[in-house]
Amino acid sequence: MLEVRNVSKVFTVGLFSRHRIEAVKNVSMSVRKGEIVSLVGESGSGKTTLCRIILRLLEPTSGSVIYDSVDVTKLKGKKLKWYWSRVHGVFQDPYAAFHPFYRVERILYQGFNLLPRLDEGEKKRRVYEALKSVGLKPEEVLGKYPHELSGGMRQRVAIARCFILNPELIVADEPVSMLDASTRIGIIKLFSDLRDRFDSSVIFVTHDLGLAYVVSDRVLIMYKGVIVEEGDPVEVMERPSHMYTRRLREDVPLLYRKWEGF
Amino acid sequence: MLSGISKLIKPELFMIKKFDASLGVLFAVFALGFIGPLLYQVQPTAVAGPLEAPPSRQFPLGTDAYGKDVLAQLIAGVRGSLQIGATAAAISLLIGVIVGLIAGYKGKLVDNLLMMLTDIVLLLPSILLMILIAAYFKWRDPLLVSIIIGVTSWPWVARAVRSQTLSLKNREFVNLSKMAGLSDFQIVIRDILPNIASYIFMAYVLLMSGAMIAETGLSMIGLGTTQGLTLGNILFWAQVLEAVRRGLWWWFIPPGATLVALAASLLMLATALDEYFNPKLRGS
Amino acid sequence: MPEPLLLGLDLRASYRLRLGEVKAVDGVDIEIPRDSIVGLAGESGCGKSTLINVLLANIRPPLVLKSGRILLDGLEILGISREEVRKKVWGVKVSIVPQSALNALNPTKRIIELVKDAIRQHTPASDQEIISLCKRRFEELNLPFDSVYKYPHELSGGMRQRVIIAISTLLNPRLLVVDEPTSALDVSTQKQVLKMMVDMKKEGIIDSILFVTHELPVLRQVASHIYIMYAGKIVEYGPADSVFFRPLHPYTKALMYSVMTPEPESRARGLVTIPGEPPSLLMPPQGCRFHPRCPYVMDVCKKSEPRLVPLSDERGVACFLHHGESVN
Amino acid sequence: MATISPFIIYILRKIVFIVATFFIFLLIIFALPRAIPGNPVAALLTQIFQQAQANPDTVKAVYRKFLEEFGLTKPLHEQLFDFLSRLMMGDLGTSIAFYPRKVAELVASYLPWTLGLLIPAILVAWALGNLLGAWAAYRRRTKVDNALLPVFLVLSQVPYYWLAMILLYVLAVTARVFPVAGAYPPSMSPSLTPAFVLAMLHHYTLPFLSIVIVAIGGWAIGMRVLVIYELRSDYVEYSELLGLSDKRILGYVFRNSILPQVTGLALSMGTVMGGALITELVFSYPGTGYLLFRALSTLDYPLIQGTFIILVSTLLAANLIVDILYAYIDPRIRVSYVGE
Repeated sequence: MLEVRNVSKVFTVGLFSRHRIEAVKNVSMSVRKGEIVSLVGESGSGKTTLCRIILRLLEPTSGSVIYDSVDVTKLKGKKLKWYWSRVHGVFQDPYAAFHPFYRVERILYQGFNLLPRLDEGEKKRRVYEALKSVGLKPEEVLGKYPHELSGGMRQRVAIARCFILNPELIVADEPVSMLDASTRIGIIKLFSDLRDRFDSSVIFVTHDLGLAYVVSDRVLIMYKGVIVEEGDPVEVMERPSHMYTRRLREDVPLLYRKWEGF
Repeated sequence: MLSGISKLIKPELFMIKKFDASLGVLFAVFALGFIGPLLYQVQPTAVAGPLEAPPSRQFPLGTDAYGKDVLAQLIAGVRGSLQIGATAAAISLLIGVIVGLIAGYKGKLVDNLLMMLTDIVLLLPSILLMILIAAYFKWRDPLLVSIIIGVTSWPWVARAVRSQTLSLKNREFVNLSKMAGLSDFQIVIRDILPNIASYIFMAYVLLMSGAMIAETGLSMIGLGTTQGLTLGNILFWAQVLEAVRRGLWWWFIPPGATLVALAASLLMLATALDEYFNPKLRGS
Repeated sequence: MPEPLLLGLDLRASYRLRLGEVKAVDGVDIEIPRDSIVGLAGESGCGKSTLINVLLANIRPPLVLKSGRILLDGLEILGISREEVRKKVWGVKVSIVPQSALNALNPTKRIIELVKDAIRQHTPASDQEIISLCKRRFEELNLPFDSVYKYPHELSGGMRQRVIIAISTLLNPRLLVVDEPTSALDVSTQKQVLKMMVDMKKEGIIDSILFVTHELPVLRQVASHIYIMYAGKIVEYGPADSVFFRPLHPYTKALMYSVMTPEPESRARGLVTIPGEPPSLLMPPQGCRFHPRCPYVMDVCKKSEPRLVPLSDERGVACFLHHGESVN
Repeated sequence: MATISPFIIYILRKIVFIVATFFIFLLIIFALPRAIPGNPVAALLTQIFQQAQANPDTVKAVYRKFLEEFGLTKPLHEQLFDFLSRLMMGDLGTSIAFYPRKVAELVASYLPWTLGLLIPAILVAWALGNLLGAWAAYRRRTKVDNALLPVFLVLSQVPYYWLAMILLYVLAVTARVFPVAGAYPPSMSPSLTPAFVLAMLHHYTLPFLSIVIVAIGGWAIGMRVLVIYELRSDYVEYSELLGLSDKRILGYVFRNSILPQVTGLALSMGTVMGGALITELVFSYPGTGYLLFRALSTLDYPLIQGTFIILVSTLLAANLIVDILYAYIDPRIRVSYVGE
């Protein structure tokens, strides 16, 4: 459904580009319909850069992202809006996702910008419905400013935008890493709800091996800008083939087993 | 957006003493300039009485070496200075904000070039540039003086706006707006500008006080406006005609004191706003 | 029973803010046995950072101590002057490994300068002695000694973290308090850092560690005892294995269920959710603070607050479901 | 990667930048008289030429010299080339008002007075301002800070020359403690005798004080904020929990806060110089400010240009020195980065 082909991204720092940082190196990957894929990597692995390239918030230095047989890295204007209505993102920081000056529903109404024209009544109906779908009571949320809601509630509102657009692919960049442990699972569950309801695919970009293992149909392990391993989560966890995955697997603290020598 | 900004101004702001004090002083000086002419109807440019008369009931601030009323000059001067200050500050702010926004938002080559320009202007002392430019104009109306001050004092605004824009443009709300198909222009106007609104307001206040001081400096070296009165003009004539050495204190103390009061209260206002908007400074 | 290394009783501390009083630590009793690693787990805003400051006797406005006693290695550390605490407690009886290793070192001093300053505050020592002490300790901990002659910005994040741990323990403090030190590190470095601290305890450089974190799997690897904190209160405590495998308080259970690790048990469990979010300490709910989110809520929970009741010598829980039980 | 130390790279970059800035400044100087509508220099030339009847020989000589130096009849690029090549040879042209004296020589005779006034004043104000600002920050939320802060705020907004007027009025005109004008008594001629040096210091005090007192305010405000921020940094907390004394920690904080103030020193010099030039007018102090004023009132464009070129090169040189100093005292620049 979506295919990343030989994508690289090089950042240069300074006018005379003395420093070159290769954040993503010749990465190819694909996502199938209705699939939950996790892109796992530690900080500096290039996973966020890749996610921004897929969302077309960044241009790759080379390579292409093919969706519906078009290279989206070249899209502009109307076609780009169409792409964003089909492939949408949710980000890490539920505080930074909202502009402090506007009411929280702004980001929901913004979504209609990507859809065919609707009248106000219909927009309102869809906003209500979306908020309910993410487990919020519309009357408790609408008209509020971001600082009046908790982190978890904000993240739910951000996800509600996907319920309005019902895109084919949702790219979620560390959607729970800044939330409290006890509220995380509730948010994760919303993504599987989206999949169940609209047959949307989800890419979880995460540093959390456990999260990837528990929720996904397929995992991709990223290390220093390269995807080093890919496969069924159980398969990858139990029989990691790449050195890095093996080390990761050994060094992640577990709940049911203890490390030796501690 | 306006409702958003007005939401930021809460009664707490008035609990900052510096804010109240500076507002009070500002109000008094503005009243002097704008209500003063109604209450004190003496021509500032006409000979009103004896030469070099010390303050008295008739001439509350005395007269100058030509017999012109100093209080009347002060009233006109405050207005002239405020006018130049306000215009010059607006010009600097406009340049600084536009340069900063473009550099910060566009990034890459545009950013590098604009910042190089900014750093160069920053390195060349603005007061010297002003004097140099003004020297080539024989006639200088208040607008020209404002422009000269304005085009030489924007770099630090540009730098600050750029760095704020840089940190804002990768915020997630900008990405969300982008993904909703908003154009760069719309994002800058709706998402970035409101966030630096408080800073822009503070910058304006500081630029204004800086511009009024700069105007006085230009005037003192003989390059102020050649039309109308400013506080700097009064000080210039007092200096040229040796008011200090001849002990005519009422001629040079009031205009200077008014300028200091204006500039200091504007700075204090900016400091108070900064404390209000950046609670880090206020204490934990 | 031997005397614990640290005993804190009825600790209460609040922030006095314009909006009101935030009771961040609200009646906490805590005990750190000798030769133990005690884990303190809780979510952000539950008061655990405040509790650390109280346990260190680092109390400064707007934080105010309302009540409590702390006995640390035979010394009463609350109610003595800050000067005295500085001389007799910090660095010698208790040391901290701060949360942000990135900024915890003075950026314009070589590390050795900080080491010299820190040691000389407590004992008169020559440069030579300090350097040889430093060298010995760095060798014990397998750290390259030349890093002490560097500036902080010359060290990687993981290295800085390890150097800080070494500096904090140069004078062999009895207790090391560790405040979420590993969250910014990659997992391999995290493991090395944890190993380093465990080894220090084994070698007797320190007696005990208080490990404060929201990451239960990390605690699982190192802790011998666990305290669970929720909304300013301890809701459950006990030996680590016992708490991990038989959590009693509904909040502890929820916390356990929220952990996702790459283990079959975790995948089999699936996604178990609890509603709501941790309360604000400014206006905590009446009764049991967890009751609005609790799946087992009873009428009594809404009205009165459950006390932290010992169920055995080692375990205790603050929940009406378990009052009157006893657990071995 | 080549192993050039970052210190050297930093300094090289600064030099390139400062040279570029100077070049752009020269372009501005060159372009200004030619770009402004109604070309003031051409107008002045016509004016001089029309007055040629009054005193034909001198004025004609001035006119010819002036025409040659500005070369207004040549194509623009040749004018620029001439302008730059003259500069390279240290030729700043000939003054009109002091004809036939050369501009370079004139400015050179006035510059020492300005620098002698500025450099000590800037340094003293910087040191005192930083100490006072740090003290206010340390005594935050006490009477000391509450009393000092408004004083700093007001001082920083006082124009140097206005304070100069007040000091002159109070201490020279009224109290007669200090002389009212000049850099030394008109009856004496400059020499290195104790009597002359003493008289010079006597004349020096008021101009010096008027700059120092005002400049203290700005530094103190800046330092106060820097120290307050620095006191909140993580390393302060950690150092304290290692048992370090307040004195030690304040030492750390002061040192780290003063670093940005060193960079500030470079940037503020221009402003202080601008103010000091006008202060010289108030005291009739024979520095470049006084010279500039003469040049401005007689529209002596060669002299105006020359004065500015000298002043700006002095400033840029001072800037470079401060930048190098800064790079040397801040280990984050001096020592190479070898982290992740």
